[in-house]
Amino acid sequence: MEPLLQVRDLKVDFKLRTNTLHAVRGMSFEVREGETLCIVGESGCGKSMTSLALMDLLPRAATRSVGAMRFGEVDLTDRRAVRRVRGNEMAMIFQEPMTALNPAFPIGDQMTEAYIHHTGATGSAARARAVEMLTEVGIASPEKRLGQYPHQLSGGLRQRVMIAMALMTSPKLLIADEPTTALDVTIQAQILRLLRDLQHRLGIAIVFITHDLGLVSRIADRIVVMYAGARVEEGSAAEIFGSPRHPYTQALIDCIPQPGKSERGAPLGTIPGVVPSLVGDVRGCAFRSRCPVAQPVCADAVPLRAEGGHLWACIHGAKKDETERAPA
Amino acid sequence: MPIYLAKRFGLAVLVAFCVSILAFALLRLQGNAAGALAGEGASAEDLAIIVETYGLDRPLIVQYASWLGDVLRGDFGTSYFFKSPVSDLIFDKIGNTVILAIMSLTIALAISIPLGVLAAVFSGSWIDRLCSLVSLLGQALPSFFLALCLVMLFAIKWRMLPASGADSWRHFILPAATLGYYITPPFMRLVRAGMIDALSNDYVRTARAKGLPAHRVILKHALRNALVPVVGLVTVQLGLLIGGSVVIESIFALDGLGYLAYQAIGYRDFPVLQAVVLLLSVVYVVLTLLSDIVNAWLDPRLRVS
Amino acid sequence: MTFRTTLAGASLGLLAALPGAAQQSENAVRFAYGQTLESPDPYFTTLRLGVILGRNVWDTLVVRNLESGEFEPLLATEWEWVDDTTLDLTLREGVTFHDGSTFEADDVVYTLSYAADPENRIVSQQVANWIESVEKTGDYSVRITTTGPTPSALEFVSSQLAIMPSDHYTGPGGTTDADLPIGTGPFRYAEYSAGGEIVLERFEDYTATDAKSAASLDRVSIRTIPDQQTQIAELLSGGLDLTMGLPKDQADQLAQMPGVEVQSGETMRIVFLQINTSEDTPNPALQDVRVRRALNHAIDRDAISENLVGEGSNTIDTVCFIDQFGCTDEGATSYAFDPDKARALLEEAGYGDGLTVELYAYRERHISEAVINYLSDVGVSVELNFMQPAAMRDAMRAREVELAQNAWGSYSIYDLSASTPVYFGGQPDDNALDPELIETLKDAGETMDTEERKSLYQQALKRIADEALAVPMFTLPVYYAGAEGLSFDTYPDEILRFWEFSWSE
Amino acid sequence: MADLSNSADPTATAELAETPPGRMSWSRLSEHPSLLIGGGIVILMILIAIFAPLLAPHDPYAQDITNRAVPPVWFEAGSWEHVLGTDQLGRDYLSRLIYGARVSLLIGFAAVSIASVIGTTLGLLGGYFGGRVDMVVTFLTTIRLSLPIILVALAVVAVFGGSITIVVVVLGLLKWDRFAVVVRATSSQVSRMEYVQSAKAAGASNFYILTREVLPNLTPQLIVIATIEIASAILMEAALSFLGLGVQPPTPSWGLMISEAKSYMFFSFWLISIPGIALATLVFAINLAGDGLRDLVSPDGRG
Repeated sequence: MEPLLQVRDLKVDFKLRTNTLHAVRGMSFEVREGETLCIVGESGCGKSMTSLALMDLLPRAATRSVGAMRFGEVDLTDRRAVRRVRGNEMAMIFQEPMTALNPAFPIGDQMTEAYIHHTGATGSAARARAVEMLTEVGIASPEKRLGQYPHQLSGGLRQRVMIAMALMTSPKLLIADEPTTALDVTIQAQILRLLRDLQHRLGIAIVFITHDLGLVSRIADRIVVMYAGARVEEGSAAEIFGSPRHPYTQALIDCIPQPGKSERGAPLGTIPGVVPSLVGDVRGCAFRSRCPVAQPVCADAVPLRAEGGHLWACIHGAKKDETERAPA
Repeated sequence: MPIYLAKRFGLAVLVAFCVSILAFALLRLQGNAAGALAGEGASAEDLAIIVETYGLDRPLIVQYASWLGDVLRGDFGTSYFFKSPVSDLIFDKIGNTVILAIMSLTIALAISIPLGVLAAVFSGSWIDRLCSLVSLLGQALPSFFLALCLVMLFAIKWRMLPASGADSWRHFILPAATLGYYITPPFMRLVRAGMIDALSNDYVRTARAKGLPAHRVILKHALRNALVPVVGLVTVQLGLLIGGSVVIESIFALDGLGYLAYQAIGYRDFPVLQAVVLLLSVVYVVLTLLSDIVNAWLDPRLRVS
Repeated sequence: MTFRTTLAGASLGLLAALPGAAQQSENAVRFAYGQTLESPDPYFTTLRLGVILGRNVWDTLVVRNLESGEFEPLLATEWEWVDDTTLDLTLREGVTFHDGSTFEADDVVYTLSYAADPENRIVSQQVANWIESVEKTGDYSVRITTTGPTPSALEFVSSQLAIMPSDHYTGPGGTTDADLPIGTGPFRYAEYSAGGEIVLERFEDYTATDAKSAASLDRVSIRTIPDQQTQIAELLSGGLDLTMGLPKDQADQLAQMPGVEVQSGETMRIVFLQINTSEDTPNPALQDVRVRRALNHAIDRDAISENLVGEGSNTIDTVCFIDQFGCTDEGATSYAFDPDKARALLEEAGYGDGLTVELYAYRERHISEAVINYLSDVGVSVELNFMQPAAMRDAMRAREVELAQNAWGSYSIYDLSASTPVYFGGQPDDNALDPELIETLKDAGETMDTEERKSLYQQALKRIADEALAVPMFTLPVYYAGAEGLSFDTYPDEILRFWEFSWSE
Repeated sequence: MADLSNSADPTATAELAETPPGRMSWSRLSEHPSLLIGGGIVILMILIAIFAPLLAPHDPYAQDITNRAVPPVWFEAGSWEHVLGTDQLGRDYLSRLIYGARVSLLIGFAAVSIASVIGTTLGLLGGYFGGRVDMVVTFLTTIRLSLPIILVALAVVAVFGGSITIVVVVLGLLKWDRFAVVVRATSSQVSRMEYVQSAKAAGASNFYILTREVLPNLTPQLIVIATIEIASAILMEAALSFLGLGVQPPTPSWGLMISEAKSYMFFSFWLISIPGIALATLVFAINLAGDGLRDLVSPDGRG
């Protein structure tokens, strides 16, 4: 089956006064219809930039280059084409439901305007659709909600409204950029459940972007782990959690608090060291400065290893095998 | 919010009260009130009569209280120069000033909002730079110099507009354009800053992600929020315009409040001057109060809570 | 280079501009005046515009023919001095006021009695304070009794004493219930707003006489435009048909513009610096005659007259207009321009290190500036107080002024009693208050014998000059700039006779 | 995972990495051409004003009324004797222009000095002490803002007469509001800072804290406001003089020169445009420098 979304060699650069910041360095991935792909990584690793690059929403200072980027039949490097599918077949929700809605307009207005724009529907049809969608995301008395302003809703409700708004046009792909980060844990779980539920019922593909590997385990079909602007590992949820190959992935998984295992209130695990600067040319493995198993050879080009659909960019890890370590 | 507004209202009243003391002091500042009232060639008996009729021998506080009482009833006394009630004079002239102020504001907004939006949308580009250059030039060019140049071009060279007076709406164009140009920079800066702020907001990204065309994103989602502080500035500038048009009104011989005040200064007509200063201050206070109310109403978050 | 071409272009481009169609089709004249009129009533303003309105909206009893110098009938058809203090007048019949009421003896009695009563505080007391009483001797005849011999009485009757309808005023100070003042003149007030526009309309029922014809214009609108450049702009852009009183430079330049016609005329207006030598002078240095003489020597009157004031300006040595009865510079000291002498005199007076004086002025600011520069050259630093005429008048009458730059037009009265005594005869504007002068001028004002009167005036003028109680400077020509096609005559009395105006073609 | 907070903007961090914040240096100055150009012109004008007696070819007061309104050298009738021509009283225009710079700058600087002392004192008191004191300061500022500034200035000048001193005092007493507002806001922030609190705890006097700890932190903002206010004061002086109620003749002030030249403007445009352009250039340069300074002080450009 042809993948719904195909991204090859995506790069996002920021021109600085004297140098260039490489925010995304050659990302490639695919999403199939109805599938949930999670992109995981620390803040600043370029995952949000990746999602914005898909939607052509990058800040003006950013320059994007890409090997290939297709959404179904649509070439996403063609800006005009993007405008047709954006908010229509390809929708997006954001991290901060507090600020992602315009405080100056009522919910109903914000939900219907894009629908009207894309479908040419009448105002009343659009409102009916909005009521339907609000019901779909589990909001009680939706008619009343339409007239309300964002500040009158709780955070969880707002995110539900965001989701409903994204679903107005029956998109095939929903990009969710840290949709639960700003929410309480209980609300987080509700929203996750809602997304999964919607996906099953409506068959939408989801690109779920998060820094929280814990969440990923509950929702992902496939996972892409990003570090310093590049993909370091990709695989099915089972592969990533079952046999993580990249030392960074392993470190991330070690950091997940395990109910029952880690003590309540105990300090969370951290990865020692700092993320390297992405300004200027970045050579070799970006993780090597923090990597417990780094080798001198890590400063050279990193090989991409594959095992079926499971990919990782490291000299290590055909198996968890110490013998693969290169001679010092 | 009612408490907040009540507080603001209380402050406004207090400020107006203090300004009235200042305005009263202004009349007393120039000393010989009786002599000024009596006019030229007044004899000692005349002066005595005046002192008695106007109660100038009473303690200042008592005089102030009775003056304030008159003012509150709309009686600002009699013009030394025209010998007619000050309130009539003000009533006569205020219309022209208000028209001028509103036209200037309209012109300023018509220029500053589109330019501010452009400058923000293309911030850092040549448009932005041009806008800030124009705004800097606007602040640098003395308004009276600009006014004279406009007269030279539009009234004399091209004969498109009248050079002075207030007979028709056309008479207001040049003075309003001058004042408008002069107050455009602060609006442009505010719109630009507000737009840059609004455009960096998540809801703008949401609107773009929804696939809305750029103009809708900018003009509806961003501009609406960027304009909220502009409303505040509008009211403040309206207050300043009504007071600040002295220079322009006198150049264009535009028979308004500023011109009246300027003439009053020339005649040492202190009751008129006092009344205009007081009136303008109160107008300013009222307008700022109004701006708070409008802002509260414009911002849905404040409206409901 | 671009800058240069821009500048040149701007100036040249203007010269190509043409004033547009004037108000021919409307048969109206739009006139601008530089100062604000404080009252539409000529008794309550000293402004020239007030005099002009007085003549256009009202009539006087008699009128002076400026060519012959003779008095001619107007509202009065005949008059006769019964004795030195009694004047009988016969009034014209069939004259109506603007409101339709008939002009009668009652109106004359009422108006003159009102003006003569100092309680009513008309602005220039001398125009009526010679009137002892006025009585009605018939429906169309009155008798005026004077306080003493008043040789200049008819001068005032023919110029300033406009006749109001009886019971026009409700109290002193010109208070009235009438919306607009009412007269019998060729024009009537159609609009008046304080400080704003004044509109006159032709009075259709005007009784024309040989001395004063009915108006041909339908309408005259008068605006106050204080800024000269705005007046010029209005003229050049066709927003104005007439303005008067522009300085020489502007008039000269306007004269070269197509579509604008400039007329200049000698006037009775004299420019002089009045010196406050009274006891309460704010600057005691001015009580020193050497200082006053220094001021006289310091200023190059000829240069200012020639270069800044222009043709029609003559330097004067006495504070009066030379054609006025009694005015002469014979025997009066003339102070030549001599800065060294001025410095020496100041040194001698103890002001060698400098002296500061305040100069008040209300018009011809460029002359003030030239004067200031001349004075500062001899070590007198001057603070200029430029203000509206009414304000300056009040300050002068309060004796708060040190030096006052006056430009006195004598209310267009051809008699010295309308000039010198105003400033030296103990009247409110007198800032010298010299008892001897007051006495001499008073005597002269009450002497009917012409020769004796002349000699008394000469005596006073000589004393003023010798004591350097003023700095007489020069007469001021007046420039009228009007739209092409507007035809009108100008007179030395600076009174615009709008009823004589017409548009040619 | 505590370090995985999510908010960083990659560009911002990169900028920070590139240049250390808050440090003024020549290299940073060169990144602000507006400051360089504006500041350069202002310094040049200041030098002209200081050395006016050396630079002026003639006595700015010496009139020659037989030689009036001679056009500048680039006109046919002009001569090198009077490079910018002569004015309506035959005074050398260039010399008056040069001396006029003195008046404008003197009034600008002096008036703003007074205003800054008043405004800063009030702002500091309000911001630092808060409570009642702050209420009074806010109240005073509101009253000041409600007064129509030009009109009040005109009225006061009308009562006391026009002179450089009066104009300076009037503008100084009227233009302190912006200082008070900004200083109040900033000082109330600063006074909550830890080092101020610790100085308080250590028993330092209020005066010591205000002058040694709080004030130095306000200096950059003060400089920015001062430049803007100087420009505005210079313009107000010009407006007052234009109306004949500011500096009195024969003092050469640019506003007064414009005023004296205005009735010549339709025939000899250079008479009005020369002081007009000089005035606009000075104010433009000061504002330009002020903008540059603001960028320098608050690099995010939102200051």
